[in-house]
Amino acid sequence: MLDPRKSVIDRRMSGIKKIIAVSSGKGGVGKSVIASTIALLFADKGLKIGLLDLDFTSPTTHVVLNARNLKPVEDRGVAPPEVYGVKYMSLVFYLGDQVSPLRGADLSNVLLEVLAITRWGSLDILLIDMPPGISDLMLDVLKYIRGARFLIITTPSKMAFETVRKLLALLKGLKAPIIGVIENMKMNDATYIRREVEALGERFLGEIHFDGKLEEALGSVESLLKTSFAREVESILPMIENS
Amino acid sequence: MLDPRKSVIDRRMSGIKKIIAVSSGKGGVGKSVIASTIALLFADKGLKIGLLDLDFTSPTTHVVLNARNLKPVEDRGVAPPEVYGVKYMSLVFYLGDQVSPLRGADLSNVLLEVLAITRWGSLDILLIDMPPGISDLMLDVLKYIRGARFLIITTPSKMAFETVRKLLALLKGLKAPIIGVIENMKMNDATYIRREVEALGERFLGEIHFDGKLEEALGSVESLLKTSFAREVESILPMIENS
Amino acid sequence: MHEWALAEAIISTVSQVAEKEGLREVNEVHLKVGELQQVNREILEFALREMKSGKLANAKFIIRESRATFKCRVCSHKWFLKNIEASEEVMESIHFIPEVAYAYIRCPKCGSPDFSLSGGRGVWVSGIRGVK
Amino acid sequence: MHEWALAEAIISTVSQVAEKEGLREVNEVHLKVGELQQVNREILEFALREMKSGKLANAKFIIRESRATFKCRVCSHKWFLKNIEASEEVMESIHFIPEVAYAYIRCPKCGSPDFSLSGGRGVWVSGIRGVK
Ligand SMILES: Nc1ncnc2c1ncn2[C@@H]1O[C@H](COP(=O)(O)OP(=O)(O)O)[C@@H](O)[C@H]1O
Ligand SMILES: Nc1ncnc2c1ncn2[C@@H]1O[C@H](COP(=O)(O)OP(=O)(O)O)[C@@H](O)[C@H]1O
Ligand SMILES: [Mg+2]
Ligand SMILES: [Mg+2]
Ligand SMILES: [Mg+2]
Ligand SMILES: [Mg+2]
Ligand code: NI
Ligand code: NI
Ligand SMILES: [Zn+2]
Ligand SMILES: [Zn+2]
Repeated sequence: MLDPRKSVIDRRMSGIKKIIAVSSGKGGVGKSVIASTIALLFADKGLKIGLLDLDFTSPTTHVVLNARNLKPVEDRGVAPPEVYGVKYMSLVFYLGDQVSPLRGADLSNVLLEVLAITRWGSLDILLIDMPPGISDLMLDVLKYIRGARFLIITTPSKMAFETVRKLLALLKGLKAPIIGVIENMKMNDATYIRREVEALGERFLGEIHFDGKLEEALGSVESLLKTSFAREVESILPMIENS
Repeated sequence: MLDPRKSVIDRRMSGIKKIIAVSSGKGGVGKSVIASTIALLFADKGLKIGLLDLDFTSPTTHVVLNARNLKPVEDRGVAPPEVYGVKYMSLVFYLGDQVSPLRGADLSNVLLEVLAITRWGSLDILLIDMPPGISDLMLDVLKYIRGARFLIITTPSKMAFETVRKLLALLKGLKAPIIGVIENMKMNDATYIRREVEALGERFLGEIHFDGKLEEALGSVESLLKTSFAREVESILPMIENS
Repeated sequence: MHEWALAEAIISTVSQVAEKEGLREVNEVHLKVGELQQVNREILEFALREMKSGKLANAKFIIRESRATFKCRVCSHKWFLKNIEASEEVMESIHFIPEVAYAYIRCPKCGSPDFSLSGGRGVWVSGIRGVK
Repeated sequence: MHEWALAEAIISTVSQVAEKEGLREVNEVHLKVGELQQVNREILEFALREMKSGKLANAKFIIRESRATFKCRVCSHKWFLKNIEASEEVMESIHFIPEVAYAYIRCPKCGSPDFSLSGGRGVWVSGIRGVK
């Protein structure tokens, strides 16, 4: 029995120039808010951008984008709705407020289904918001989305970097392209993460400070783009674009 | 073909009076550091305590406890090593610094294996540090550890509570016992989470403030127990013990 | 998956197999469609007819629906799609992504969302006949 | 799982089945032990002998080892335990928790940790014979 989904995925994604998986292994480091903000900022500059939320059991990018109630349009597959110029796809469109307890094998199936039906058209960059953990979806992105580059997010904490170090080892072992590491939610001038990242031979892309105003900006794209958080994300964009 | 592991799990856990799964759905909200601190504080009071890290792909409690290099003793199964009076079990004992990319079905197998071999003996409380996401391990805890009570951690953020709300709905639907919700990393006096939790008919257990000194205390149990974070965790213990 | 997206995927899979197996022409393609996908058979057949070309130009597509069986992993209860009451909107979401079932369907006996689903999901190419 | 812990689990499973099926006495128990578990057969047999009692007092335990087959999910390469070089410490960790293999073993062809593992893991009760 052949699964026809696998044979169309590459074609569905053939119009995408660059795919960036915003990853960490660790949860709560800012993957979703950074992925969303990068998408919005690039779109603002006129690039053709897509954003795909792969945190299927705990999606959050729709909170950042205030995009809970959109519906993709069915058209020889599914056309992702646009939010501030970003073609956006999330399981939330089909879940509403419902909880989605999904085992790993089901997560893989959702990924294949989404990749097989979504018509991204031509994009300069597709940003993928990865779930925490080093499990099915990380392995599936490596398996099915062969060109993906990895943008790694950590916080200054030993606890976050414990996992980030392992993810970097995994990706390096597979020769997967690593764009570099962003240190998010910085509150002081410690250089521990920068030194560790550089000692591993990876690129340290920059720091984003903890922004006490970010929380209230979530849900309003205009407010979000005015935060100092967004300005700091913006300063890292050139390194991401040229990676 | 029968899997003999399933028939011994209940017996292996029969000496445990209370099982508490420290959960959230969301990552980075403080599950691991709170679960570890609760375990240490109860042990300090003379209770017989166990701590089991179920974040198999991204374990971190060993960072809090500085317990990376322990090895369980083989004795008609496996006896968990003791750390400051806490019987402690983590996959890290077998992984070292190695990355452990595990699909959901493998995560389930690790859980069954750990539950089947670990001899906890008699415990007043077993604390379980849950991984983020609402996936295999959450479903397996509900399936195999039938008496487990759920202690839910959130931050003040809409993004965290988005997932916590879903987890609460799942647990309520299954009539699983919910101890209550702790709001961690508070930085202001907002009462949003308290109101939301109470509106859902759940118990709001208290607030733990963001503690800028916590990070440097990680890895030294003595220092950890002296933080204001630990004092705030301590003030919630009675509600957990009497739940 | 969708009727047109689906037809495209089927044609692409069958073409790849025909190439690999060195078939000159494909006569028959057997498809199995999970009940949960709620595929509109007429649209699917129409789309397949419109899209088939080259080695597949004369291929006949035989579609069989396979029934969804739900089995609870907690209490072992078994049930079927006909036992489920769901709004049209929910069924539409399941039509797009069958795993959305885990968000809306619960074991009728114990309430668990932890069930296995066999037969009902996916679209499969179960057989291809052609001449070398 | 461990020889003694294992024996305990086996005895407990077989006793439950004997009870459920209404067996008066169990004569034969067939076990399948995954190669990755590296069970010490003598210790296991000794433990089973020490622990069996009641309906199982005279049961004979027949142990068969099943070979581990690794198959890469990325490049489809297949390999076996004998193709793997691992330190004694690593093999000891795998003996405790077979899934630790995913931390130490990589596909010899493409380097991926994303492989399926069949036959090699677990301890299974594959058959029970007794009298009603
Ligand atoms: N630089 C920052 N300053 C302040 N809050 C931040 C910052 N980055 C992320 N956050 C907050 O941290 C929490 C976790 O962010 P999120 O994007 O959900 O992380 P992840 O996707 O890695 O789980 C959210 O509440 C988010 O608003
Ligand atoms: N009250 C707090 N004050 C300061 N830092 C905290 C607090 N609670 C947790 N942290 C930090 O937040 C990060 C996430 O905590 P962790 O326990 O790893 O969360 P989880 O287990 O939910 O992923 C860690 O770096 C931890 O040290
Ligand atoms: Mg996220
Ligand atoms: Mg998300
Ligand atoms: Mg944790
Ligand atoms: Mg942990
Ligand atoms: Ni459709
Ligand atoms: Ni042993
Ligand atoms: Zn049930
Ligand atoms: Zn391979």
